[in-house]
Formats: sequence, structure tokens, C-alpha cells
Amino acid sequence: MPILEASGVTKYFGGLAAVSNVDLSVERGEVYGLIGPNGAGKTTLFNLIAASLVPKPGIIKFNGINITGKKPYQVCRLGLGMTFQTVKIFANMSVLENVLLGSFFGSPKYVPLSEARKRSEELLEFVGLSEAAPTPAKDLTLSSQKRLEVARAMAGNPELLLLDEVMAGLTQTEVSEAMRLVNRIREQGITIVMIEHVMKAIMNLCDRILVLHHGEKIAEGTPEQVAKNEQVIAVYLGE
Amino acid sequence: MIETILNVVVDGLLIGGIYALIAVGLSLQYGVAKVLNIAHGEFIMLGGFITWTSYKVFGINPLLSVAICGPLIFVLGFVLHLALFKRIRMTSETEGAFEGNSMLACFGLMFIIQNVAILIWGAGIKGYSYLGFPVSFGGGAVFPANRLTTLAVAVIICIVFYLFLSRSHMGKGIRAAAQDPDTAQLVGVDINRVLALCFGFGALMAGLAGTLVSMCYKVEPTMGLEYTIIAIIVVVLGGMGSILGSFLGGILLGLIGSLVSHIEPGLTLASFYLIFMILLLVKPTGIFGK
Amino acid sequence: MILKSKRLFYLLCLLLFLLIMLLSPLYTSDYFLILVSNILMYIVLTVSWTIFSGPTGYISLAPAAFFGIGIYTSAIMGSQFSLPVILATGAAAAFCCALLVGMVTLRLQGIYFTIFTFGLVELLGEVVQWWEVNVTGTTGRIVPGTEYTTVYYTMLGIAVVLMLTAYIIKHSRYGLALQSIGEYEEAAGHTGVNVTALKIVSFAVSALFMGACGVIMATRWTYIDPSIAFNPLFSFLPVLMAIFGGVAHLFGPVIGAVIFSYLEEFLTTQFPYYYMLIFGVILVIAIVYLPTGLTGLIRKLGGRLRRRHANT
Amino acid sequence: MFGKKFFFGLIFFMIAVLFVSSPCLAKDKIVIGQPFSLSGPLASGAASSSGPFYKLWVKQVNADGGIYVEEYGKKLPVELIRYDDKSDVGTMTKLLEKLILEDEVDFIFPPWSTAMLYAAAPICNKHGYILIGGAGGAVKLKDLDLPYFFQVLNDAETQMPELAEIFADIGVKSAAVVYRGDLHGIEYSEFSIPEFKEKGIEVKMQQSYSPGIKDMSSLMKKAKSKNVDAFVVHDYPGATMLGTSQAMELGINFKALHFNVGPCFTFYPNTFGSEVVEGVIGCGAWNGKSTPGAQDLIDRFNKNMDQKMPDYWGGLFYYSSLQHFRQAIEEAGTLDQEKIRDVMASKTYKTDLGDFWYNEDRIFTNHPGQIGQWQNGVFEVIDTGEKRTAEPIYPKPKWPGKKKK
Repeated sequence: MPILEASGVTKYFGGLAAVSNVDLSVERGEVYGLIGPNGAGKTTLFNLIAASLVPKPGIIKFNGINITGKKPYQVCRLGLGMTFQTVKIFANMSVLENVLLGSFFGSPKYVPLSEARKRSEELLEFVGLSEAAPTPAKDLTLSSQKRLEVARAMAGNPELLLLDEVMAGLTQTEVSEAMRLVNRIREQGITIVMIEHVMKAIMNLCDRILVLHHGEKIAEGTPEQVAKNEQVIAVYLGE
Repeated sequence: MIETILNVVVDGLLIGGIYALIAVGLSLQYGVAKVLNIAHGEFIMLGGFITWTSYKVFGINPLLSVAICGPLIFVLGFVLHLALFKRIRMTSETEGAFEGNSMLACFGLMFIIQNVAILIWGAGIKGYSYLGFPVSFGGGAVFPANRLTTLAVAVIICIVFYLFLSRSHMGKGIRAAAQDPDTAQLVGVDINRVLALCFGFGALMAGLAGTLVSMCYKVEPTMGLEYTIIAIIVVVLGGMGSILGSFLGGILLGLIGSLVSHIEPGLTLASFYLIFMILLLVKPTGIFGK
Repeated sequence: MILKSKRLFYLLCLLLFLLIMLLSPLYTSDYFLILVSNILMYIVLTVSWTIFSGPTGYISLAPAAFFGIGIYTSAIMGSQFSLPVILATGAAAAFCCALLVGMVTLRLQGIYFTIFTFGLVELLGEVVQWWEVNVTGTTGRIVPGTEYTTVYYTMLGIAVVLMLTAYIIKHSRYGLALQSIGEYEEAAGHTGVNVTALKIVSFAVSALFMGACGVIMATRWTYIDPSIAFNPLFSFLPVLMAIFGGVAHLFGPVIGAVIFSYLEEFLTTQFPYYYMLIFGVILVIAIVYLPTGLTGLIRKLGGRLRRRHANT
Repeated sequence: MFGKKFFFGLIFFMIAVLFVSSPCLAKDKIVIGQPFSLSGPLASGAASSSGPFYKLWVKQVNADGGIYVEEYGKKLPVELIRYDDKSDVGTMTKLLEKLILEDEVDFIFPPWSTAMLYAAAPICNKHGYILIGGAGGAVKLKDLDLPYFFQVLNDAETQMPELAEIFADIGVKSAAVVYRGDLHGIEYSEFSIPEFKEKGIEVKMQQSYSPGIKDMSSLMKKAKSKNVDAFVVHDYPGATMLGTSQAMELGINFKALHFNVGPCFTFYPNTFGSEVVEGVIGCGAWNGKSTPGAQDLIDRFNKNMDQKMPDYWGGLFYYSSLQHFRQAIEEAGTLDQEKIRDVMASKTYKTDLGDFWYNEDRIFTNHPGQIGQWQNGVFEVIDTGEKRTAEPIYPKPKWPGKKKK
């Protein structure tokens, strides 16, 4: 059974279809890439999966459970963590508190303080922010803020992680670090769906890739297959 | 039956003109300068008192006192923005924080202006009568001359202002600032000046509304709040920040009020609040909003 | 070790202070009790406002509505019931009303929420007025008075319970969650926080205390009508006091309420003809120069002093 | 976390407590406290009616050297302390108790408006302070039986029967009664409608409306279409001004036009001009012709205050009640509330409105007039009987219409 399954997912804004009739299926344990030119509807698709938006029509299943129409927090507690295209950390809370919040509320069961604290500290260690634990999150650099978001999203023990452009705006070294981080997350058995513009990362990390254009799926396959796809080349070169 | 409907409509229009003028000023202040001016009614009160003074003491025609009242209150608003709201805008971290802080500052202003008015004019009720006679256009229908005048003046002021905003250079700057302050600044609009101008124009509209209000109603230092509340209701009705919406919203509120008071006068105000709250929930962008 | 003894010391101070407050009817004048009851009223309104509006940043102008519900409950149930029963009813009525309002206002953001809650106060006033005129045939109600000490102890009790509640909420996971809503509501939802439920419940909890406060204050006012009970001033004052004191810390609103209510007492009696002018000027200055409130200022000054110390 | 913040709270609290210590007064003057609406929605009404009369009285008493109190063997000057209650009942009750308990003033003067009076009376009574009712009708207060409360102003109970009497007398056959949906409006409508019916005046329309009404034209048009003789409005000055101007603007004339609060104030004719308000009927009432002292009061007021006589409903009542109060203090020879109360409750004194006394319910009944009508710039008393100062004008003249420039 695929961990994430979408069929016929469509979303209109006004008269325009931001996402139209997209099917996708993500297998457990894989890294699944989502690419496409600006305005192709990638973030909208993420928002549909994470239940910020409701598809109309269309059905999204997570672990075989229909999550269409559920609230974001419910989807999160089912085991779906996400990060945001523009960083949305809680700026005036400390770094530790950001992750604590995820530990407290991200999973369906009640987590006692000591356990949440332990989990959060482990995660900060994992993303390399242990030192910064007590500082206000707004004082972090962009790359640290992005790592903090990843830690927060992982705090609820998710099975699936949606990463929206975690490498945008980072330097070369930071991108390499981020790529290592993604691999380490994957080693923990977490399935990853990522939107990314950094082609090097996509090609190296992803098992399969889906290409969106004007809200429609134009190609899907391994990095090699997608790279050879004529329609994809046309879209990217035509820009 | 037809006569009743006509009466309701005419009464509604006559009062709606004043509502519209009151609301347009607030709408401008909120729409561009992002100040929800709780002290809006106080500027109306100032306008009323200045008109009263110039008529009763100096014998100046209330319609002419627009020329005194307008500039005075405009300058007051302009200076207030530069001295006060500009600073609050700089010290507030987010737009939300600015909206909250400036609203509370306006609450303070309301106290100050009321107290100053009591010190200058005394706390008592003032009033005068101008054009207080009926006009007939034949066919038995009779209209009060002063309310007809206020409606006409209100409509003229709104049209002039609308043209100013849509045609003049300064108006275009204001509209640009309303839509996107950052970009407006990039293309060379002095944003602080524009915001102060907007606040000033909002105050000016309130002052002129005060002149017209004083032609129909009593004037007293504590009269402001009820007009502020009406202005807020109208602005929500017409869509926050939309000048045209506020104008139409004012007329609409006049008609609603007239209709409800024809059926059950005890519920006029309650109906205003109910409509206002339902609208906020169902369509926060206002009846005419997109 | 040092930290622990410091905490103990503060706790002892607090208990001592509470003891002083508890015993004060024995050695102070009646008017002192009245004045303190009044200050406690503002503290309760302000702190309970802060429970919801402080961390979430939703500026609610509804305190007067819930306060008014308490006042009216007190007036209607009047002499037929004992005070605890009325208190419970008033608090419950305010709580339920807030739940309802909370559910309805979910979609509203920022200034829309603020003016909606302001409209609520006016609407309730109008509706109660209409109901009193057309159903019960009168609008004024005389509320049987209560002893000063009863009012004082009840008020103190409400305030203590409120402070404990506010403290517990603030330092619990829910306090953290409320703050996250204030910073990024959307992200809070995706982090697993049930934003809707949390907002509604904390809004209702804050209303509960306002309602209880209204019940007890009505017995001090002896006579009420809809415009007295639903006075928008009681919406604005708690907000101003909280912002003046600073909402980031629990004691900010308390300090704000104490200073403002004392200032009010001082100005209305010493400068009755200039009360609004002076009050307004202080308000404007506070908002322009103290955007983070008094506690923010104190913190900033404290920080500066410490830095200077470190330098020398 | 409790730490520093808590400490600052504690310190502020203690400073606050320290400041509230009361000043001690030596008995060289009589201190009278009054919580009064100097700001807020009630301020305009308070300033237009009873406000100045208390000040005038204090001024005149002090010009006289003060009140002679035998207990102290000398004349004591009077000092009036006013606190601003912000038009809020909660603040008023607090300040009233501050005056009584903290400042320990010798006497209390009443706050403004019916609601405030309702709230103040039980408190004063509890502390054994005399409260002479000022502005505010308080039919309901009688049921409470408060021995220290004295009702001065006339109210619906005496005014509405008189209005019905006058209407019957001048030949009004039908009436429309509209009223503000609050205590004031309801009380007046409840007293007026049965009285009208009893006198054979048909009440063709009765309607309440919400306070703060902005348009009365539909009510007036409705009444006109029912062809009533009299249009009766029970409301405060705001609606009176609105109703008058709208009737005039629309040229709607009734044979009799009555507003209950509003016409009695001089800002009413000042606003519209005395030729416009000719024939308008209102509650009150007194004028310079009412008693020999009345004209004298008007002259004294105009001379001593920086405004002209503002109030032809309560003015004479308020001032005379204070004159009565002063004589009661002098007769009691003490500042003891209970003794003065007993004297006040039993004695009759000469005042500007003539003989002044309270009945067994502590209600003043020798009113100079109930109903007034503007005639030639004078608010004439048109009560049936000997209080009348002029014959009523009926029907009311037409509105003057277009003014010549």
C-alpha cells in the first residue's frame, strides 16, 4: 500500500485551476521529488496534501485513510509533517520551544514534558542546533531556521515529511549539508516528498520525480527518465 | 402603499448621505493609513462646534463655514499623523501591531479632544436652525430643505473627492500607497507624507460631515462615539478601505435604518449591529467587495 | 541551588502578601476595601483578557459583553439566590456565550475580530434593552447590596484563582501553543495544534472570569440598566491597561491595572475637570513611547544596567 | 518566573496604598461632596440643568458668610468638592463611598440622572447621609423606603395627569404617544396613556423606539396619517431637538406638540428661535411669574454665573430645596445628619418658590407647575388651577416656514 495516494486532485482559485486532476502515489521509504516552473502549483499541491486547502474534486489518502476535508492538525497527528516555502518558525519563541511544541502536539498520544524535552533535544542534536537551544528563533540564520523547521516537523514522529524548498537561498556548502540531512532523515525510515529548485539535489536525492506544469502532471518517473522527457525539456527550455 | 415605500426610501436617502460622508473619511484613514480611528466622531464633533461657533457668534452661513472648518481640521489630522501615527508605525513590529496600537492611541485622542471641547465650549447641548423649512416639488411630496441640502453637499463632496483620488497626481500616489506601500515607496512616493495626507483628508471629511450633522442634529462634546460606531458599521458594510463601497454602504445603511424604524423603531440600532456582525462573518470584504 | 532558594523566597513573599491581603479587613478602613476591590476588578478584567488576547494577538473588545452578562445575571437573580449560586451562573453564562461567539468568529482575523467583538457589546446592550422594554416592561433593576468584606473576599478569591489559572496556562504546553497561534497560526496548525479548539476554549475561560467579576461588582453598583451593564468603556480599559503594563509577562497586566485604576481614582478626584485630558495624554504617550509596555521598558532598562555593570 | 515582575507589582501596589491616606480637616468649614458627570454621555445634560445651581447656592451662602451652626457657635463657609464619575454608575458609587468613608464630608449632593440617583440613594441611606434628590424622577424609589432620601423634582406621576387635564380642558380629542425604550420613556408612557384614556382622549398610536434615534419623520408621518390632535414624545433633549426640527422641516404641524424633557431648557428656544417654538408644550415648569422669588432667582443667576438661566423645569426646585436645607441645618444647630433629617422631614420654610416642605413620604409636592408652553419667549405654566401663568395656546400656530434673510 502506498503511504500517500492522490487521485484526481483539483483546486480552482477564482476561475483558474492551480492544480488540475493530479494523480500521484508515493511508496513508503522513498524520496519523491516535485518540480516544475514557478507557478506550476507545487506549493498548492502541498497545501492540499497537508489539508490547508481542500481539493475539489479529488481524494487524498494517507496510509490508506482518506484525509480529504480533515483539519491540518489532524493530518499532522496522523503522521504528516511539513515545512514551509517561506520559513514560518515561531520567531519570538526559543529554538527549543519551537521543537517542544511539535513534540507536545504533533503526535496523537499525550506526551509528558520529560519525554517531549528528551525528544526535542535529540532532534536539535540531529539537525545540529543543540547549541542554539535557548536563543530566540528569530536570531538564527536562514539555513538554521530551515533546519529548525525540519526538526519541528519531525518532532511529532511523522511517517511522511513534506519539505518545501528547504534549500532555496542557501550557499553551496549549506546545500550539501542539507542534502546530507535529507539522507539522514531517510535513513530513519521517514518517507519524504520534496519541492526543490536545486536540480543537483533533486537528481541526487530523489527516487522518483513528478513534474507539474500549469497545475497539470506532465511527467513522472526516475530522475533519468524525467531528464530525458521531451515535454519536460520543452517546458524548462521554453521558459 | 406606494407612498409608504417612497417615504421610506426618501427618508433613508436623506440620512444615508450623512452616513456616507462620515464613513468615507474613516474608510480612507483605515484603507490607506491603516488607522482605525476610534476618534473619528470627535473630528465630526469639532466640525459641528466650529460651524456652530461661526454661525451663532460670527453669523457665518453654515455652508460657507465648510471653508473654515475643512482646512483647520485637515491641518489637525495631518499634524497628528506626523507627530503620532508615523512614530507608532515605526515602532510597531508588524502591521497587526500597528493597527492595534494606533487604535488605542485614537482612544486616547478621543479623550483629549472631548475634554478640550468641554473646556472650550462647555459640556452643554448646542444647536442652531438653518434652512429648517419644507420644500415641495409638487405632487404633495414634501422634503426638508436642510436635509436635502446636506444630501446634495455630501454627494458633491464625495464625488469631488472620488475624482480627486482617481484623476489627480496626488490621488494616484495615495491609491498606489494603499495598494502596496513598499512598491509605492520604490517608485518615489513619499510614503509618510501620503499617509499623513490621507489621515488629514479623512479628518477633513469628518469635519465637513460635522458641519452637515450640525445642520440637522444637536451638537455636544460627547456626541462623537455614536457617529464613530455608525461609520465603522458603514465601512464594514461597504468593504474596508473602499471609498466607493463606503459611499454606497452609507446610503444602504440609511435605507435599512429607515425601513426598520418604519416596522419596529425599537430595533433600529440592534438591526444595524446584527447586519454588521452577520456581514463580518459571512462576507468580511463587504457587500460590494470582491 | 541558588535558583531554588530564590524561587522559595519569592513564593514566601507571595504567600506573605496574600496573607496581608487576607487579613487587611481587620485593620484597614472600609474605603480601602472598596478601593482595592475596584482595583482587583480591573486586575481580573485585564489579566483574563490577557489569557486569550496576550499570546494570540487577537485584540478582543468583548470584555464589556461578558462583564455585562455577569452584571445582568446578578441583577436578575438578585435576592432570590445565594451569592455562590449567582456567581456560578454568571460565570457559566459568560463562558457559554464566549463559546458561542468563539465558534462564530473563527474565520475572522485581525481588525475584523476586534470590531466584531466591539459590535457584540453594543448588540447585547441593544437586545437586552429591547427585551426589557417589550418583555419585562422595565429597564432598570435594583441589585441588593452586599457587605464590603464579602465583595472584597470574593474579588480576591476570583483574582487568586485567575492568577493561578493564568500562570498554569502560560507555563503549560497550551500556553506555548497559544503563543504559536499568535506568531503563525497556519504553522501552529501544521505542527499539530488544534488551533480552533484552543482559541475557543481560552476565549471562553477568559470570559468566565469576566462574568464572575461582573456578578460581584453589580452588588456594589446597586442599580443597573442595559447601558450601564454593557458600557464599552469596560472593553477598552482592560485592553489599555494590559498594553500599558505589557502583555509578554503575567505581571504586566497586573501592574497596568493597578497603575491605571489608581490613576483614574487620582484624576477623577483631584483633577475632575481635566480627567480625560490628562488620562488621554498619558495613554497616547504610553502607546507611542512604550510599545512593549512597562515591563518591556523595565526589562530594557535592566538589561542596559547589567551591560554597564559587565563593562566596568 | 514569578520573580521580578511580581516584585514590581508589589511595590506599585504599596505606593498606591500609601497615597490613599486621607487628609484631616479642622472644622472651619462645611464640606459637601458631589459625584457628578463632568465627562461622558451624561455630561451635557448635567451641565445644562442642575449643575450650575449647586454652584450658585454655594456662592450665595459664602457671600453671606456661611451657614450658622449653633454647635460651633459661628458661621461656617461651604466648600463643594466635585468628583468626575465619567457618567458611569460603578465609578459614581465608588466615589460616593470615597466621599462618605474616606473624605468624611459633611454632606452629599446628588449625582445627575435618574439611574445615578437610584444607585446613590441606597448607599447614602446605608451610611446615614441625607440625599436631596436633584435631577431625576424616581417614582420607583418610593417602594424602597429610604428614610434619608428626599425627592424634590416632580415626575411622571404628577405631570402626566396634569397634561391629560390640560388636553381635556383645551379640547384635544386624540393623541399619539411615542417614547424612548428605556426607564424614562416607559415610566412616562405608563402614566400618560391611562390618564389620556380616562379623560376621553383617544390614544390612536403608541410606539417605543431605540434610544439614539436619528430619524423621527416616519413616526410623525404615521401619526399625521392617523390624524391625531396631539403628538406626545417621552424622551430626552436629543430626541426633542430632533423631533422639533424634523416637524418644522417637513411642515408637519399638530394642534398640540409635547416633548417631555427638552423644551424647559433655554437652549431649546435659543436653537430654533422663540417664534419657532411658540406653542410647544413641555414638562416643567416655572418662570419669573411663578412666585415672587422666582424672578429674583433668575436675576441672581444671570448676575452671578457666567451663563444665563438654563433650566425652567428643575432650576427653581433645586435651588429652593437647598434653601430649605440650609434653614434646616440652622434650625437643627448641628451637622448631625439624623437631627437635620428630622427637621427637614417636618418643617416648612420660605424659599424662592414659596413654602417648601416634604410630605410624610419625604416627597416635595408644592410644585410651581407641571406643564409649560413656550409663548413669546417665556416658558408659561399652563396647568389648570392657580399655578397657571398664562392661558394655553391651542391649536399650536403653524411653523413659521422660510425665514427672510
